[in-house]
Amino acid sequence: MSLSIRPTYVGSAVIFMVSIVIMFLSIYLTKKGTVKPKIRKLPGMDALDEAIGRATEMGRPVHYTVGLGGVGDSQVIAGLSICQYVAKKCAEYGVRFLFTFADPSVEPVARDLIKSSYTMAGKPDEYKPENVIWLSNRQFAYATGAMGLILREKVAANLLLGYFAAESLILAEAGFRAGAIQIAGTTNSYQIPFFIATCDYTLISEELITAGAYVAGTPEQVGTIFGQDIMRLIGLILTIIGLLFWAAGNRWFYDVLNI
Amino acid sequence: MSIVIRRYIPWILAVILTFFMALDTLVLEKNINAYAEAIRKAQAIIGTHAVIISITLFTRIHGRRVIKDPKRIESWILLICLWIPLIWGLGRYAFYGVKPTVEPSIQQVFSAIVSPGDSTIYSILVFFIASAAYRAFRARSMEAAILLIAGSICMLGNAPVGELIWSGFVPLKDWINNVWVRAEARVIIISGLLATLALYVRILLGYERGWMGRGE
Amino acid sequence: MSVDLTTIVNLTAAGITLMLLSYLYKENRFFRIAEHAYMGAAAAYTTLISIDTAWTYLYDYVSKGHWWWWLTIPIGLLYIFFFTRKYFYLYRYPTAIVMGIGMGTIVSRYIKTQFLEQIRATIYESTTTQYLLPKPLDGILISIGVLTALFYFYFTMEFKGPLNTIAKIGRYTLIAGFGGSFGLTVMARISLFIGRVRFLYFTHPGPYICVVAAIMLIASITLDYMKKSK
Amino acid sequence: MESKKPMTIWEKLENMDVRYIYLLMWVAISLPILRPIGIPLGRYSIETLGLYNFIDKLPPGSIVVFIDDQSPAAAAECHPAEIAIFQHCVNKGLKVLFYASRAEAVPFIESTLQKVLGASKDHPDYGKKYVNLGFIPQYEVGLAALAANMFYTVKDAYGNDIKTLPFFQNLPTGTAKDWAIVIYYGASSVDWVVRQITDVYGTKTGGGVAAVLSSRIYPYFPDKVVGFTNGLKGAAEYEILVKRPGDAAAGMDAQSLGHLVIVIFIILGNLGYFISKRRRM
Repeated sequence: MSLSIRPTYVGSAVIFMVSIVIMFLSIYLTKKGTVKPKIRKLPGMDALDEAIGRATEMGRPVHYTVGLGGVGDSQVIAGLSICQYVAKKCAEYGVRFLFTFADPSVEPVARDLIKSSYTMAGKPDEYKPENVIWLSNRQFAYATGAMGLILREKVAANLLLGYFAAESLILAEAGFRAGAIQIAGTTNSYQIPFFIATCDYTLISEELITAGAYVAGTPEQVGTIFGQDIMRLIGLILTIIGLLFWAAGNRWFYDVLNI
Repeated sequence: MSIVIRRYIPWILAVILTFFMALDTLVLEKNINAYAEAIRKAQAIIGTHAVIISITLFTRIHGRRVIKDPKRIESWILLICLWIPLIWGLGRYAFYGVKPTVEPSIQQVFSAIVSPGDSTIYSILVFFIASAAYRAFRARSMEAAILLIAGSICMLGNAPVGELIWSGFVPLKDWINNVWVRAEARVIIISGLLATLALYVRILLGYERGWMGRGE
Repeated sequence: MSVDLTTIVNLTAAGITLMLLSYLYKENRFFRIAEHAYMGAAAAYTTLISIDTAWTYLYDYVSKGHWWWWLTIPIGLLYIFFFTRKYFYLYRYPTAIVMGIGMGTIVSRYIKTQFLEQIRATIYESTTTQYLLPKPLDGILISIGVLTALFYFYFTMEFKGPLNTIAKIGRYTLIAGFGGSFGLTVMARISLFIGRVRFLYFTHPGPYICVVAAIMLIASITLDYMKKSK
Repeated sequence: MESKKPMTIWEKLENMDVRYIYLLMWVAISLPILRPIGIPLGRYSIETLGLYNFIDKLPPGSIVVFIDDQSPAAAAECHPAEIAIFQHCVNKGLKVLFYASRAEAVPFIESTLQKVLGASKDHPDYGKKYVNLGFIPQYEVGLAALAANMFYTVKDAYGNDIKTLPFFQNLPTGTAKDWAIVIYYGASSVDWVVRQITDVYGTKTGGGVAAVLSSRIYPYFPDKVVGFTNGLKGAAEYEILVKRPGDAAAGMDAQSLGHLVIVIFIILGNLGYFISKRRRM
């Protein structure tokens, strides 16, 4: 058995190890109380309550979708963890909660999750299986189903948090025509512009994935956000060092990043 | 005991597989790489089964609607368009070995319904992009003004008519595209990875359990 | 006049196209019919394709005598326990497998392509980029944009004083990029619609259906207008 | 209902019913397609010229391979490019080998042959200069097999044994070394073509790609990818270069009008916003 690191992947291996160590350390320190990170506000997340409140007043449903991705996708996982919060709030206020998705692997997870959110809110009987809707496993068929649903049900809040490709604008425009308050988030850099242009609040890239921890707010979760910021600092420092070397006409550091 | 079967084993399974697959991308070793490749294919096979749940529930929802109100044409149509090609395609595949990609009647369903549906809904975006531009590109604030200016320049630089109006649109568009759009896309990519790393750590340590439902 | 299969296919295709486009006016019965037909057929087609892919993988191994590959089927079938009240949690096993493999494959590969490569590209472009401004300036702008915008996402720090300015520059960089990529996408979308329009206008029997649809649209607008003025 | 003051024209401009925008967009795109206006295209882009000049310099009888990978959605941009480039190859007397790497793209090969030659398998030059291999599955694997052995598919799309076709007689090596250029039509990815053909055999790659792919093809340009038509604009330029103005050139008028309509609406919206804001103050 001969074991060797893939060529040009040494850097990745190092960063992989470093990131795990940093995450552990920051969770440990936060739990112990040595560092007390204060997370900046995410207006999009704070607006969730406002959106659900508005739906309650108007007596119209809330539509939530995690988009195209399967359950292994980080954006979908993030979308699902925010979904817990929203579903529970909707159950408490008695608002109809419509959940749509495209990938079949999301189906059992989402149903389980939403059902238990209703149970936790003390209203297990109000969970309606027909409100969790698989629309199709083909991209634009899913978009068609969603845009029809949004306008038919006249949703009061349109929450698009997950993995979106070209259908982003279709969903957002349908929400606009239904007169809904819209909160969207994705990490796809091609689709963020459309969300920025059409939605009331947009969780840009990182903000979406961190939002789950932001809502939970436990020391462990906040600890990982702190670790994430340390990783960002490492990225910034690496870039600055690289730029300085490069400006001095030295390729060494640039090549080091590719070993 | 039951919580072990319900939660801990799936979680440990996910952790082990994550580390194994991560090892595969980092390391060159014949056996590990071969196993990883096989596992990836096995995952594709296993994942396909989820569609059974979706199709069953889909049929149940629309079946109930039809029973409640037999005049609901759209649910009838959905059930017909779903089940007839599915059964026909599977039957032809199972008994005659004709792949669905070459089975003529499936291809006709594709080009009569699926393909026009795909391209129509994709192309309906042109209307939505126009109305989104009309609503969003308004100089209400500094940010909106930047959005407006960058967007309009790129639009005019892209169409031949922009060059007729002012020849400066094209170099300006190239500049925005290659400097600002590039910087933005790069940051979105890096920041997406940072957050994903943190999320994965949360999952591996079991703080983030959304993917298992909440259950008990 | 003979009606052949191509005409029927084209007729359905044109019908579906126009019925879906009728959404632009308002959500209506025709749209709903086309929507459901499309959703159903798309689900059937995509499912067939994914079954085909899965079977090709499986058959490839099984035909070589690796009988244990049959085990993937019972593992996949664990999903079905979701319908039972008592053992519903068994769906978590295939889910864990799908998720674990997805995460593992992505994480270390993305560290390379989404982190190290991006940093390298930023370093490289800091001197090689030149589009509008004189030589090093465009590259410096990219570097500043990347650094400030990455800083803008900082979660565990309150931006005050000069830090606030840096974050603001980062935010503006992002917005400029978003505006640009919005504007650049318009062209591709118009191209798509041109394809559709050309299909409707120039493929038999598209034009006839267009005329019918136009008449129906005008009738429905008139009806709505009369209702409103009453 | 609360009593409403009648809206001024500026307020109406500020909050127009979006359906008017939809209608005008439709008209602006349809009209030039029914009756092209002929708005000049401006400068040719270097990517299009790169491909055009490369093909223009090839000696007659060189083999060009067309890989069709267009989904129906991408065809609006790729198909006109394919027709124009094929026309160029026909004009220069080059030999063209077609194949589709995705099942949905097969009809576009037939359509290209029909539109340029007026016939496909019945054309006298079919089998001599032009061959359609039909669908070859498994992208990279399929292409690698074809590149290693041009007789890999055994039969062409119409069931002819390819060993009997004059096209395949007297090939120096029977591999991708004999090809002059591979041209990819599609929107998904060009990486695999470069990896299997240019990196292995040194044969250059070209492309007739949808605009969404352009950012991922630029890293290869101009060393490995000699040139490509970028979206509808590139296709229109190629059409003008080979003097066969067609769908893309007509489409560019629609593009111009469409962009213009959007810009006009943006201006109207801003006018409405600023004037009614001033009035409110």
